[in-house]
Amino acid sequence: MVSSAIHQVEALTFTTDVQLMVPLINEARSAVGLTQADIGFTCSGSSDFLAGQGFSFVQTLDAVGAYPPISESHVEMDGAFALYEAWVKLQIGEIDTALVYSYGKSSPGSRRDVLAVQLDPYTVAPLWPDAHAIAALQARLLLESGAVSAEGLAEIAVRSQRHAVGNPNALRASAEATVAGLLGEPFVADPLRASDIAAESDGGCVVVLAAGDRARSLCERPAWIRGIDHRIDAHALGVRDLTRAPSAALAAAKAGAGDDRLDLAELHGPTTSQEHILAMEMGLGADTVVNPSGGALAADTLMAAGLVRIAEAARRISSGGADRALAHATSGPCLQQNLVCILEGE
Amino acid sequence: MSETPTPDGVQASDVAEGPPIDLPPSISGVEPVRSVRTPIRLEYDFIPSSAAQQYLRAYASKRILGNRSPVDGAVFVPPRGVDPRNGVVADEMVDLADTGHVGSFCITHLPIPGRKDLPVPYVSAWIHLDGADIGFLGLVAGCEAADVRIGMRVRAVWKPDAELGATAENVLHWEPTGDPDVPVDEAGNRAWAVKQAAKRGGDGA
Amino acid sequence: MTDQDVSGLPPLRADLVIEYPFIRTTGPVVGAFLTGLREGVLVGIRRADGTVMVPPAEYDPVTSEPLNEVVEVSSTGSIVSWTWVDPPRPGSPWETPHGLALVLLDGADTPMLHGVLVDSPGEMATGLRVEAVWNAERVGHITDLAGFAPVADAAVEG
Amino acid sequence: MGGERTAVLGVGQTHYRSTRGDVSMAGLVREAAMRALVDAGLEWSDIDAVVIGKAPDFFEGLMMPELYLADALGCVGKPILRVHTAGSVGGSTALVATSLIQSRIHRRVLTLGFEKQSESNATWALSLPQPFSVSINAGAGGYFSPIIRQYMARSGAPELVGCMVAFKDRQHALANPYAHLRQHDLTFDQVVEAPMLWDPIRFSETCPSSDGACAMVLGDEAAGDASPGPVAWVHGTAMRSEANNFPGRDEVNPQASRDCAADVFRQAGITDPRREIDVVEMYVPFSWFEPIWLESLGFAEQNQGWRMVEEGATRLDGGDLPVNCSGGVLSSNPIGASGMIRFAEAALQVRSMAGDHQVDGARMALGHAYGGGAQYFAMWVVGADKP
Repeated sequence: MVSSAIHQVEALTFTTDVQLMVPLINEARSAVGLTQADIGFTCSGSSDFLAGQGFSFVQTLDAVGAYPPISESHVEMDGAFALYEAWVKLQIGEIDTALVYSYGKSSPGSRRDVLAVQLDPYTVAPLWPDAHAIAALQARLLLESGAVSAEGLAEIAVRSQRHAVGNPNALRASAEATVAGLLGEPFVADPLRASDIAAESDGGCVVVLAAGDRARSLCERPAWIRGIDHRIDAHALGVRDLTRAPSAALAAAKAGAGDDRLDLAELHGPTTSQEHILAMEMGLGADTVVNPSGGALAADTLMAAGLVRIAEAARRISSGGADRALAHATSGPCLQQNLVCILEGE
Repeated sequence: MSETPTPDGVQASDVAEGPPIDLPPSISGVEPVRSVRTPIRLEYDFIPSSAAQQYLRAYASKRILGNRSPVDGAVFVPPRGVDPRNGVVADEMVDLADTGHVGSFCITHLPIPGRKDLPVPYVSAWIHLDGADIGFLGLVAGCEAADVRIGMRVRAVWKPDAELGATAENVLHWEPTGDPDVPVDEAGNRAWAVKQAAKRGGDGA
Repeated sequence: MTDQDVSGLPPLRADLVIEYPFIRTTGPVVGAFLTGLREGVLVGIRRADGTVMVPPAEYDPVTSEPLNEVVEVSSTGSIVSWTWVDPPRPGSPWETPHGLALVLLDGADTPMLHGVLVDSPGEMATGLRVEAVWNAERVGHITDLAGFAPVADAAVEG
Repeated sequence: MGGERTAVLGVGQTHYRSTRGDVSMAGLVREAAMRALVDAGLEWSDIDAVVIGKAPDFFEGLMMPELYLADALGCVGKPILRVHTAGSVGGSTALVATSLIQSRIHRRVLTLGFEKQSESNATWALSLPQPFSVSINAGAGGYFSPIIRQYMARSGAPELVGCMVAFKDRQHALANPYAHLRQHDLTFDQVVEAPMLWDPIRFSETCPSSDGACAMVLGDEAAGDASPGPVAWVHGTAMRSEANNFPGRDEVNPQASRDCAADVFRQAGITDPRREIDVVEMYVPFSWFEPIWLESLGFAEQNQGWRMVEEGATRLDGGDLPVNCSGGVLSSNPIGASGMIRFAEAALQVRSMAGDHQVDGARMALGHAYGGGAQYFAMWVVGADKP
């Protein structure tokens, strides 16, 4: 990875997806002196359900400047999976650059309710359980299993808010947050409080990938993708042990997470309880800094939050602040699908 | 797309995997449920972009705005704040004429749900406004559908002033001006090549 | 990036409503569950290892094998996990604040999701015994089940 | 074409119908997937990853349906990707799956496209009204009619060429047991006399709205060599996209289409497509797109594609370049699967497994898909021989 651009705000009011992405894509490309003509493959991720419009990604292609025509694809998934597809293309060895972008503008709708449309369409979605309630069922199971206490979850929220100070894309940052203070908040979805649930944001993220010597020529210290893997678990909530995320553990193992020490991990945990489960499944030790950006709790852009995690981790490697990092993306209810990317400096 | 006139049916070869479904006595003798109604209603607070806000407000006073590209001067209508060919911000607004030509068109024989005001058949067309470099969608009326042509010159027929508003519907339709047609191979998106050639010729002179 | 309307006027805006009834064909397994709801019984499906999943899955989540043995389970069970929904969500069958729970029915090995019809979160508890509350008019839909309510004698014991 | 050689080991299709009332969405995709596995002689445990594609989620009112479908597709514990590139998605999905083999990341990949359009209504799902927008373009036909009109004006093609394509594809469909429209008694006159919907497009020149799924199992060279039955080898893959509307864009013969064709033929070593390609499965949702794409793909000179139609060159019986022997999109159209059906039918042809619609001796075939405002393209060339 040689460059990235991130923009996350609480709500974009007068800015369309395409208007959001034009400056971001230009920022990421020009940071390494590339134009679209230099890009071997372009891949994006987004969801029609956020836009309330079918084929919404067709409009957003206008942000790329797709003329002359480009080799291009789109996934109806988080941008981290678009990055995976682009990485696969690079592995074939015929191209040496790729552009990846994703975006989500969920503020025009009620995101927690829109997400109910991801659930079993016959017996669950018609009850319209919202995303916070679904996550709360998981959180209670986790708390009552004894794996973590309410204070433990609040500590995750406090750490996120403190780390997020200084992150220009963070919506929820505070150097003063305390466990006692957060535990005094009312429940949004018992046992989850507002600070346990990711701050919803609109925004987008762009990443430029380059292979081998091309990467070295574009960037002083590229963040090398040493391993990347993604896995999915069964869908129905009832058939899974919701205190676990076996697909996260498997993806981490396949990506080589445990092969060496990890300086940091950027985890896409839409709730504190999910971040806790992920840290357990990844086997992260005390010497790994979790979510130095504040993580998804500080700003969670649906469809882009996973790609943002990868960009955040890569930036810390490229700046020399870290040598080895894990970045993670999730999709689906209660951590059903997980992607893990291992990044290293030279 | 059209609905099929053929009857539904399942081929004998569409056998389910494994043995047939074994039901408990409580539901084995009754008419099985085969389908379920699961309505979806999602509400979005739709706010047009800054470019569209300007466009719609101007349109309410019978002005048509476009965006000019900073790269090659191409003018886009309606304005979306970007130049899609070059992938750059295009926020310069320009006023466009309410005359143009038909780039191409469709004579539609199907009513559109919710548009009972449209007599069938009606002509929808790509209207290439004078001064703009892409087409935008409009109705053509004021002549027989069979007389509409690629390259036909048209002008806007606006709603009465009292009915104008910040909507996309201020032009009732586009009617023929009676001026000579734009030649077919210079109409629509082909006009851009003609314009570029003229520009090159002009530069050379 | 500026996210502004230069006019300074109140923004133009409109409600965009995406609405469709969606008639879904169910196939025999999901259909059996919905048939059960219409008949006032809850059914699951038996896996090769003998465990019973409710609602019934068409394919085994571990082995991917097709499943076909539909079995009736009790309409009484225990809350495995819960939360409290206040205010009720748009589109949901509930018009007042309510519990939402994973309920493990007696005879089942996996819990199902549905509402719990109590007045306050204080009445919710993991392990609480609950029983199905049926609507009088049933058509073969998950909302034929109004929800679960605490079992009367359990409430007395509590 | 670089990387690992890739083979189509198995193909599975459902019967395409306006409503597959006997199955759930899971049951529908499962039917195609199982048939592909059986065709490949493989088990679920042989599959390393799944790549699924479909058109907008609004069709079924289910956001990211791959989450719910993971169990039915034997995906638990495996990777699954979900592709969406408008109408070309079925083709793009197969190409993403191919790239997983080419890159040597996986050895055997299941790829599948589906749509269960009967859950809603295609016209509704394809043109959800947007506030402050002009909504007079009723559905896809309203969009593509002006493009066809431009083609007719440019080429001077006789008015009934579109009807010839429609009649030919419906005749072809009679030889395909999976086809949705199987109109045994249809006459050419009936095609011509059908009502105009989006003049110049008649009802008879439009595609149906179908439920259905199509799946393929792809494998690496070793898997191809080990396959018990004939396989199709991938000789070239290409995707191209261009912006929807910009000055000078040629909507009739988009540069993205020409570039994509040039790339896929270059990879396959094809210099004279008309001579070297034996059979084409082309994405033709409205009849006139057959001559339009014949020109764009290089099978005919500019403005001459309609002559191939007139001469019967694209017919299964006697044509030198049979097009859409399966009946094509005009006979079966579950949108998210339609592109993959083209790719899969191309593979069946070079495997000599196309049954009654087999082109004798087909060795090299083109699978083609497009989408959006004729701006997204996906193509592959498959052959009976290893590249």
